[in-house]
Amino acid sequence: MKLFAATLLVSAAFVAPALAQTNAPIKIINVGELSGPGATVGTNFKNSADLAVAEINAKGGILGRKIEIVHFDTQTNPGVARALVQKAIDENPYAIMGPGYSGSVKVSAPLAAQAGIAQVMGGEAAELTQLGFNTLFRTSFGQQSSMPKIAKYIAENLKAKNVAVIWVNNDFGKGGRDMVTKELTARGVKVTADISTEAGQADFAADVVKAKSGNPDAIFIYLNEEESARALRELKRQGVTVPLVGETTLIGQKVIELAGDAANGARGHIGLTVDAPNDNLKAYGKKFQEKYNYIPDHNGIKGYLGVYMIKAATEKMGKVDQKGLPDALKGLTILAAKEPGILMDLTIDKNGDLDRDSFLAFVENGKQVVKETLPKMSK
Amino acid sequence: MTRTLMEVQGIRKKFGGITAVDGVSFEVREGEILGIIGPNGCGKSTLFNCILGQLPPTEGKVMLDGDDVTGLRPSAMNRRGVSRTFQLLQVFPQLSVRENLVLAGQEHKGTMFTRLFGPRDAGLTPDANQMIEFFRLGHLAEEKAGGLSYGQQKLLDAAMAFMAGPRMVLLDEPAGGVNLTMLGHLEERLRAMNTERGATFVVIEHNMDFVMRLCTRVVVLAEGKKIAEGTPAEVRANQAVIDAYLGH
Amino acid sequence: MSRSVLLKTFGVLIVGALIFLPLTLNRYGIYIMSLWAIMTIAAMGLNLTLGYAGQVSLAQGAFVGLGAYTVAIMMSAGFGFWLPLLIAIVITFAVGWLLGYPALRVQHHYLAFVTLAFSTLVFLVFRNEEWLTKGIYGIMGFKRPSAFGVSFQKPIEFYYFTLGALALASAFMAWLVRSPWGRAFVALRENPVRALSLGVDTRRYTLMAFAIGSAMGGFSGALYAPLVEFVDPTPFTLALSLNLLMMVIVGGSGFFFGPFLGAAIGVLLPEWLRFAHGWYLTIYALFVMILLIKTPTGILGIIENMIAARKTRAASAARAAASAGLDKV
Amino acid sequence: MMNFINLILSGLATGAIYALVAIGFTLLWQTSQTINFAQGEFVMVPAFFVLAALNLGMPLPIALLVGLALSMLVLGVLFKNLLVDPMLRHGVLPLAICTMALSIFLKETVKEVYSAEASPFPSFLPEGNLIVFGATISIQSVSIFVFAICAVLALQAFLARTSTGRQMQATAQNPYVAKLLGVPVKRMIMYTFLINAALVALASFLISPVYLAKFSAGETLGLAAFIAAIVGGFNQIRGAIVGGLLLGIVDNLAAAYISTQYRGAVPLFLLIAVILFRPQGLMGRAEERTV
Repeated sequence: MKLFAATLLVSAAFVAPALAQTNAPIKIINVGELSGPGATVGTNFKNSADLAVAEINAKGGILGRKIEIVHFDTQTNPGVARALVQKAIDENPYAIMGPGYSGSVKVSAPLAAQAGIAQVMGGEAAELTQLGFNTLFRTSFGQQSSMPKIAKYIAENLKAKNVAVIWVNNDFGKGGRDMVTKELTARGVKVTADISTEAGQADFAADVVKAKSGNPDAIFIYLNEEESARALRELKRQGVTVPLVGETTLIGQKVIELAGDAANGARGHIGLTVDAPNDNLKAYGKKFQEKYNYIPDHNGIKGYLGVYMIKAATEKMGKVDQKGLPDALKGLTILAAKEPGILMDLTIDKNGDLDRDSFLAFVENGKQVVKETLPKMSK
Repeated sequence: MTRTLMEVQGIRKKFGGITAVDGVSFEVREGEILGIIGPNGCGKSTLFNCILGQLPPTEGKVMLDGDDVTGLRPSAMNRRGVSRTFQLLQVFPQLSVRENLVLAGQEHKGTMFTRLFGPRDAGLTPDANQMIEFFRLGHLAEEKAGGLSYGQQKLLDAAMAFMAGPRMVLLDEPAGGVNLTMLGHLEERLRAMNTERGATFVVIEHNMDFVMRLCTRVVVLAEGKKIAEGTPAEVRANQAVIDAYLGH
Repeated sequence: MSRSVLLKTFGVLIVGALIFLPLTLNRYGIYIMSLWAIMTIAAMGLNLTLGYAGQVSLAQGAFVGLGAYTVAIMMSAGFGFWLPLLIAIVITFAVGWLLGYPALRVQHHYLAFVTLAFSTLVFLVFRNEEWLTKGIYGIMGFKRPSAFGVSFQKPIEFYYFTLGALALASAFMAWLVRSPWGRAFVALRENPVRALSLGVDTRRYTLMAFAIGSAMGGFSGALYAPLVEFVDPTPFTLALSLNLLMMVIVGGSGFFFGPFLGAAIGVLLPEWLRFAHGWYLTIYALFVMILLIKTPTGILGIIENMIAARKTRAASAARAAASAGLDKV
Repeated sequence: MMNFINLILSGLATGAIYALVAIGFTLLWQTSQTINFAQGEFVMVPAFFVLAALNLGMPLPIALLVGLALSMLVLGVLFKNLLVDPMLRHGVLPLAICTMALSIFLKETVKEVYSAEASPFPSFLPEGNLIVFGATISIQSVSIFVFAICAVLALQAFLARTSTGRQMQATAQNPYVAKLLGVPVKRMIMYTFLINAALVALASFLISPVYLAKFSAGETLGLAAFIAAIVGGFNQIRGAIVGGLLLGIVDNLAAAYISTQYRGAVPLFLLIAVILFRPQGLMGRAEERTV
């Protein structure tokens, strides 16, 4: 009986859906890490995307058409991610968002490219936009654009000769670690301690000991927000005084909240954070907290941005054209003045990489202070 | 004087401080039904387990046809033609009666691999059916063993011990928990096994009458030691035995 | 007996569905069906080790991983598909044999923890040995196989390929469990001591149960790699082993068709529970708990009970013993 | 040297937590053959009870008490009555698998009800650092250690000195004999479940300020607790303590001196070695083996 029911359910679940007719809502499908190790990443991305969609719909949607966003759970499994992107394509959406893990992006991008559907994703691995899928777009700096800036800062501003690298051993951390190591060595800086940590790790005593043992001039930390906070606490406890350098994930508001005064002195390059000196960003952070009562991390901003990128490109085309969307996104420059949701002026290059201002920020008595604004590369 | 099949020499088994079996020796002659009796906790089952390699003896030897087989694994002993039943019922409830019997015989047919590629029943169905008939379980052949009555399971248990055509069979408390009619039936079948097939038995029992009726020779244990040996009549007359039982 | 009744009643319907249903499905549906076939093979292997021979293993996921990586690595090195497949099976058989040795010393939860540790270690190797496995980035760029000029590129083609593999594996299992070995495995599960006294070499059968079960895990992994066309460590964590274990238990451990049903539930569940959004795993877990409380013999156990309920008391006593049999596991 | 002291000390703090969790684990095994694969989640959940109470505006001490009470109700009474009791008759493995399902259930429920985010958790322990022999020691980890050890000693005293305690031990050693001796076995078993719930709750309150309250926080802890329990000796408290502390230290030393990438492997090798060569555990006596 059960088996019979099963077969029915299977067939029920998969008969191909009818194509969406005009004036129906614009369908966006988000394929994200909603369970498994990536749950935090995926949930931030999802919540922010929902937030953006709600805002846009409240203002009458895109070209008068509402957005309908659907979320699929990859369980942080590339196989499932690939299948779900396949499924998303079968449901013929206007655009696909996610996944957030680079591995999942890598396996699913060919499918989207084949179908010619824009895929606005959260992966940060450098290689993603070099694989030549012309439908793949980032929602943040790729590591290939952030790491050189960081390496440059460490080598030139800090004049560091030896650096310890503490990274989380998943595809986010590994990518950053490989990239920064390459850039540092290119600039004659030596990595004296290369320390892999586990996602969700609680005790960083050993890692800090190891970092100190190479007595470095600076320590580069590339962990997710929670682990960054714990690492910072431990570094302080063991009295490490050398500069602590990182990315958004080291000096974001979330980290500061968790690490307390241990975060003071940490510095780094940040693409976008809720506390950059920018009203749109602050507004977004506020709205997010009102809706979900926690502070979004950088993955949140990705999801939010992604939806507005799609909106801007569509309005530029002046029509809802699934096949035209990728080209519309390429080379698109979006001005925050015209589209506050984009948070900051931004240009999408032909590979789908983002180009925009970024900051060099320090944490000073519990607040993130921007020291300098690094201009768009294309300027 | 028939030839000796198995010789048990000074078996001693200690658990920590306690000595469960204390230097017991006896021999098993071909074609006889040897009874080993003694009050509960006198070390009968431990002795069995030592003989059959279930437990390693602390001291002593077990000779089978003059070869030292002390401490061989039970499966090895079994392949040398020594099989047993257990005090507590031990059939395989999930398998049918016939399957239980086939299992009991299959490991004696060829090697592990010839068995795998040989016939499903290892060619034992005829023997199994014969055994089923012999123990009058015909109507139950297809039933799962777990579904049989206690007495029926006892019969199956015994039947399994004979499947491989063993040289000798050690029965541990065959009468235990079996009702009188079934007991008579079991006794009669065992005797038939002995007379018709010349099977050799060693029977552990504390049911005296059963042993006295069935056995040709009896060894009496008390507190791990052998206190008497002889025909049922001799043993019954033996003062030490009477003391042991009255003192118990 | 009742099992074969079950088989006859649904067999035709199911086989028909498996062959023709996918033609009506979209590519995602076909992917899910292929995944089901592959997971069923892995679960079948575990069912042999656990359900028939009664040896707990929390490492089946690791063997799927070993199979997948073997194939992925060798195919990227240009070995085609068939040789890697063979190697994958051989390797997992050998490793499974070795993993069986602890089972000769310890049982139950101790064995569970050894195998648990093993599967976690395997994951670490996948992730850390970059020179071989490309580490966290994973292996890409190997194609789906083709045989006798027939290519299995397209989803539907590959589905029939996996279905064929499943049929093959099932035939093998059916033959094995009905062979004297199958009988010996059951004996090993229900009463090792008695089995030993009947000349069953429980050591070798235990090792065999592990080796064969693991090799089927490897086989399934060897199919998983070309299905996804990408292999990285993340799918092969302990979670996969636990899922496979639950599939076996939910379907009915020790029942031939248990894994088919269990895998169907495990794989298709997210689809059936789509309405529940994030809650589907919660619901699944709840379902498993309630099911186990009702009967540890899984869904097929329940069905068997219902069928046998109409039979004699003798039969019902048999089942009491049957469920008691699982204590030995 | 100073680094070494650092590692040992922070290892001890984590180890003490492992010990707390491991003890409950062994208690459940002894008294009711329960292998609780959800033990890690049991440590994760109480923190959320407290957070919920705090959101209702209760002060921390009250919230902690509420959290403790809820844990004992849900993770103690309900766990025993709704899950363990009906499962026991099915045997060890089905029950163990049932607890695997339970761990998924707890994780996913917390994630859906609360959020996938890690939330900060207020510490009732003093912050700050001490300098001892040149080593900087966080007062928090010291007090975690002290708290945990005190709890364990208190538990041992209870088991050894009070009559209830002795009855519980009798039950743990052999429920059947205990019953014959007129020990109210049923009640004793319930007590062990309550004690386990209390222990995990305490562990939760101690560790959450560091680990943060997160749905997935239990995953590593659960595994660590198994390893600690088995390495130390599955059938007595003493073993769990040694196992826990040992494991905490091994964790750190492995990461610092062997390999950061394989830090997770070292405890597992330890586990396998102990199971194969000394299944009764480092502190266990052979005749107490539960294999």
